[in-house]
Amino acid sequence: MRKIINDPSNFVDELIDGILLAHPDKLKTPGDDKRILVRADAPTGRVGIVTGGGSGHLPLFKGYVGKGLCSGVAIGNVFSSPSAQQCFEAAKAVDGGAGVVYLYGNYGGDVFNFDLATDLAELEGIETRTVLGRDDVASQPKERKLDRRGVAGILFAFKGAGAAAERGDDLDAVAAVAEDIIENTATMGIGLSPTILPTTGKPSFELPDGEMEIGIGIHGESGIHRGPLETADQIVERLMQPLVADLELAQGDRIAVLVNGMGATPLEELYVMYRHVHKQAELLGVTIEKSYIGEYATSLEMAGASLSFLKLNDERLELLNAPAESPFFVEA
Amino acid sequence: MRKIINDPSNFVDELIDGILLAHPDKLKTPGDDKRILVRADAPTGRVGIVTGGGSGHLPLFKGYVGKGLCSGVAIGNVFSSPSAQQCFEAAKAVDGGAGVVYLYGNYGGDVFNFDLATDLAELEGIETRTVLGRDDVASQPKERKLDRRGVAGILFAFKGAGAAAERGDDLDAVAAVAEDIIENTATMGIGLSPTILPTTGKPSFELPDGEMEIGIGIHGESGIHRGPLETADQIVERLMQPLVADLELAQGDRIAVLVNGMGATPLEELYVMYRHVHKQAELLGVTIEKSYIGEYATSLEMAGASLSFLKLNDERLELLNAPAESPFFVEA
Amino acid sequence: MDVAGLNRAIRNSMVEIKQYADELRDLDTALGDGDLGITVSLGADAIIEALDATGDDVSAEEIIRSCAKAFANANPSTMAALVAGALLSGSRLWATTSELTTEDASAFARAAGESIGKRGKAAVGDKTILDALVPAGEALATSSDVAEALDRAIAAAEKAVVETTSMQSRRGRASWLQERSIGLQDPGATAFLRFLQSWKAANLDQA
Amino acid sequence: MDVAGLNRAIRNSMVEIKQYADELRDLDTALGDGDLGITVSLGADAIIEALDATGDDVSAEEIIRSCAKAFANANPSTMAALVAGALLSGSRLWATTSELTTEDASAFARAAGESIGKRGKAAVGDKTILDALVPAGEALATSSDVAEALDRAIAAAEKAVVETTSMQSRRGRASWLQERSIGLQDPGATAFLRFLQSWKAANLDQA
Ligand SMILES: Nc1ncnc2c1ncn2[C@@H]1O[C@H](COP(=O)(O)OP(=O)(O)O)[C@@H](O)[C@H]1O
Ligand SMILES: Nc1ncnc2c1ncn2[C@@H]1O[C@H](COP(=O)(O)OP(=O)(O)O)[C@@H](O)[C@H]1O
Ligand SMILES: [Mg+2]
Ligand SMILES: [Mg+2]
Ligand SMILES: [Mg+2]
Ligand SMILES: [Mg+2]
Repeated sequence: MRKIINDPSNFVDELIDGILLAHPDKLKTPGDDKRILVRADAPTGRVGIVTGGGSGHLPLFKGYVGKGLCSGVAIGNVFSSPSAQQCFEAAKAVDGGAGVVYLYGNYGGDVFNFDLATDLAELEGIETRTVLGRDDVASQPKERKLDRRGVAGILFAFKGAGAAAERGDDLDAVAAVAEDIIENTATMGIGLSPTILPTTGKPSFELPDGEMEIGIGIHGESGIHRGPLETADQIVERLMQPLVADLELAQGDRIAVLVNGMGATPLEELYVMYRHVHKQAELLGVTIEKSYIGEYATSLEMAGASLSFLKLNDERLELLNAPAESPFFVEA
Repeated sequence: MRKIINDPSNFVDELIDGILLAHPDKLKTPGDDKRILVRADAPTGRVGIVTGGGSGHLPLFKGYVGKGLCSGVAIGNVFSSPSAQQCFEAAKAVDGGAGVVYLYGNYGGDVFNFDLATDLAELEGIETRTVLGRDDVASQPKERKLDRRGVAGILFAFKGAGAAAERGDDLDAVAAVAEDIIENTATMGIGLSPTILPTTGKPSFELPDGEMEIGIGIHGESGIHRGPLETADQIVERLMQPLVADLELAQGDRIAVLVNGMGATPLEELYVMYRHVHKQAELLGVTIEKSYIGEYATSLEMAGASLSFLKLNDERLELLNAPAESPFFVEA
Repeated sequence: MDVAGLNRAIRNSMVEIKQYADELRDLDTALGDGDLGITVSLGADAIIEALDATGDDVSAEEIIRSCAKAFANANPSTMAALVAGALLSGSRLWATTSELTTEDASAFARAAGESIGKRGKAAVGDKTILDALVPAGEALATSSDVAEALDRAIAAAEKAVVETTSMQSRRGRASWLQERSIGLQDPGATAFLRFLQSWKAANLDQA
Repeated sequence: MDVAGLNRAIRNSMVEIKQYADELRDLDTALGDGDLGITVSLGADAIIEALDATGDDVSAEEIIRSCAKAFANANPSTMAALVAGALLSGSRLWATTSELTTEDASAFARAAGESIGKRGKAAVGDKTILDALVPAGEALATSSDVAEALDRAIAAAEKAVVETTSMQSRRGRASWLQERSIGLQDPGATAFLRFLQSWKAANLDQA
């Protein structure tokens, strides 16, 4: 196992320690449980946004807690849900009376625990709404859209909902922004090497050199099929086609693009991909108004990439362009 | 070869295309040769800073062209120098009359080509100064300090010299800032897996699982020795000790820290490392005034990390904290 | 079985079930994210610890509630949340029972299955833990002899687990594999079978 | 050898030397960054292209200058810069020479070595290309018969290359390996030996 770690069972606690030691001006832990991080200035009085999920995806989820982004995060073990209690505590710490949107990826473990947390929050008089990231088009066909898993595209929702909360939108409005963005986001990914859980030391799948997994998730899940490794341009076309179909993109449409590295893929390769995305969009008459290229939602040391599109309108673009700042994400 | 690329011989040109397509508001190419990128607003009238070197290190070097950073970059093939002509053209494009500092890593190929470029610049009446990054303490003992190679620590010099140029310092003053920062910077790295050149498809070294290379460079160079993989805390102590010795850090000193991932190492692991750096610094009575944790100078898909320290004084800290903005680096 | 016996029997089974962690990890790696081995082994440890703290002078309901809480928090995940909810549902039936029969066990399983079905929006045939739990629970009621009832439940679960292999996953992470899930054995159903087998192996003397 | 012959001979050698690219890559991987194979193969292609464009009605000096420029820009690197500078230094000696002798070749090598030594701040014994170039250049002057002079140069370079293995690298990337560089053969010195051998193999008919 080629990892720079200590005892694997302390991995998550130690990395949170590192984050708190490095960014004491931006993040804090509201109580004794370090698995809950919130903005240093929480509660702000505005609508709170709480996200959460397993560890191993940095900068997702912990990295999107900050001004113009989420207000807090509940942190599970690597690829495991936080507990209901932790999800609830996070909401409690960020609620300043305006209520809290739970915004996280559609995974059974997370859903069951966050749902329990909404009950706990209700008991304490904290109003909550829940919006689920479910952007991965490979995970379910369009008829079962609501069952799709959430992957990198949730970044758009963090950014948009965070901006909406920052400008003072109320609870229902912030939830509606998140829902609107997720509804218009589509993602698909490929894997070139597996991920390795620190606790087990085992690769999530075996992939011979020269092959790729198509339609992978961000937890080392296998894809929907496997094929020979293609060129960057072929891969881009393979990923783009279902996104264009799903969002029904047509000439004149505007989009935001996220070319996301899964952890081990060089930034250089992501820019080679972006080049072709740009050219293909041009061919379709679709304008890229905003692009994010880099590691935004990873799967530890997995090699691979995902491509996300958000169909834009003026409102969505304005929210994406609003300022934001966390230790891991800055929109100046 | 697990890479998302097209024809390997087009790799660098395609990734530059991607950068230009993604960031037309921030970067431009001054002439026909795309291997030269400069700030979109160049020349600014202030002292120019031109860096350069091989590709494969993103965000180094191309990523540090922007406000409060370098003004331009000459771009070589993967791990290869740009040509003298390109180094010269970059200086010409950014010079607004105040002269240009060439600031790059101490590598034979780069030095020979940039030196030739200074001659060409002189012929055109452009005044230049040269400052070499040479922060890697593993590469030479202290007696041969000037022969050390430059690695991730050059980030501090980009940031400081860029801030000095932005505030209007003259050519000698900007060069002096860069030199002063480099003189007070020390770096050391370890590798957990090799890098693979796209053109040859060969790993730079073979490293059995469970071993690590100590004292590696950022071009897949082997380290000065090899040993069994240690825990994160042991690795941190192993990297820190020579930095502390080299900079003669003592109780009461202040430092900036850069925990840099080599490409494939998860951000989580870098934070686990930072945690221990922070604790060890505390034990020494050394205060960390600023920290950078992430991928700042990579070696394609190499796994591993480097640790850099910059010994601070008020001036250096002020320059580090000055605003900066490139598509790859933001100091808000 | 009395309450002290229940406490001991659970604890013994939890020690036993940890040996299947690697198998469950591998099954969940193929069909999901590979954490089921951890969920089960950390969950088992947490239950043992919780039972150590609980003591014997409590009701069967309270014992099961401690187990539910411990399992839910040890490694929160789908299985952890579903099993915890299922245990809580079942526990209510045992609030006043002091001598547990195979009938009680079967009723518990039925309540547990309903809870999982509701929370997980799942039914038998979706290729989940339910596929093993439901027929095994029914088998428990077919004999009042504990050993015989358990053997029948194990047989029913074993058959069901084998059958999951040819099915397509309809719920949870595995469902994202779509057609590719066919041919792989369901980890959750397997975990339930291993639990029954662990109970038998660990408690032979009491059976 | 006349200028047309020189043009042809260089071109033939460049075709020949590319077969050593993998060997040079591997040597440079062990001691440096592995790009020497690329420098040599791209450089050889660039020289061939440049010579195609140059034609025969120019001086030997101009031919060498075209080679220098082409090699410098093909894959800029230490070897590219040092060899280009060396070629430019040597070329000056051939400005008015129309029939090249082994004496001329030896003088060229001497000038080339001085250029590399100056630019690279290197001397014989530092485990660089100089370790092969200097003795081979001296050997060239020991016979006026081209074939014999070349054989002696090759023998001298071969011996020197073998000797680099036990030395510690004092210059360039390899020097960063410090003691660990001992036991590895110098790629640059090897490249020079392969150049001489390519010259011989490709130009046997003219020799
Ligand atoms: N919605 C559901 N309803 C019932 N059982 C489910 C559901 N989703 C998953 N399961 C069961 O849970 C098992 C996986 O558990 P676990 O590894 O904890 O899931 P995850 O890692 O996705 O959180 C599956 O094999 C299946 O038996
Ligand atoms: N300063 C120097 N002076 C002379 N020769 C050198 C020097 N540095 C390196 N060399 C030679 O160059 C060879 C490496 O060339 P190359 O691979 O192009 O270097 P790099 O990749 O470091 O730019 C070495 O094997 C050595 O023979
Ligand atoms: Mg899981
Ligand atoms: Mg090189
Ligand atoms: Mg699982
Ligand atoms: Mg080299």
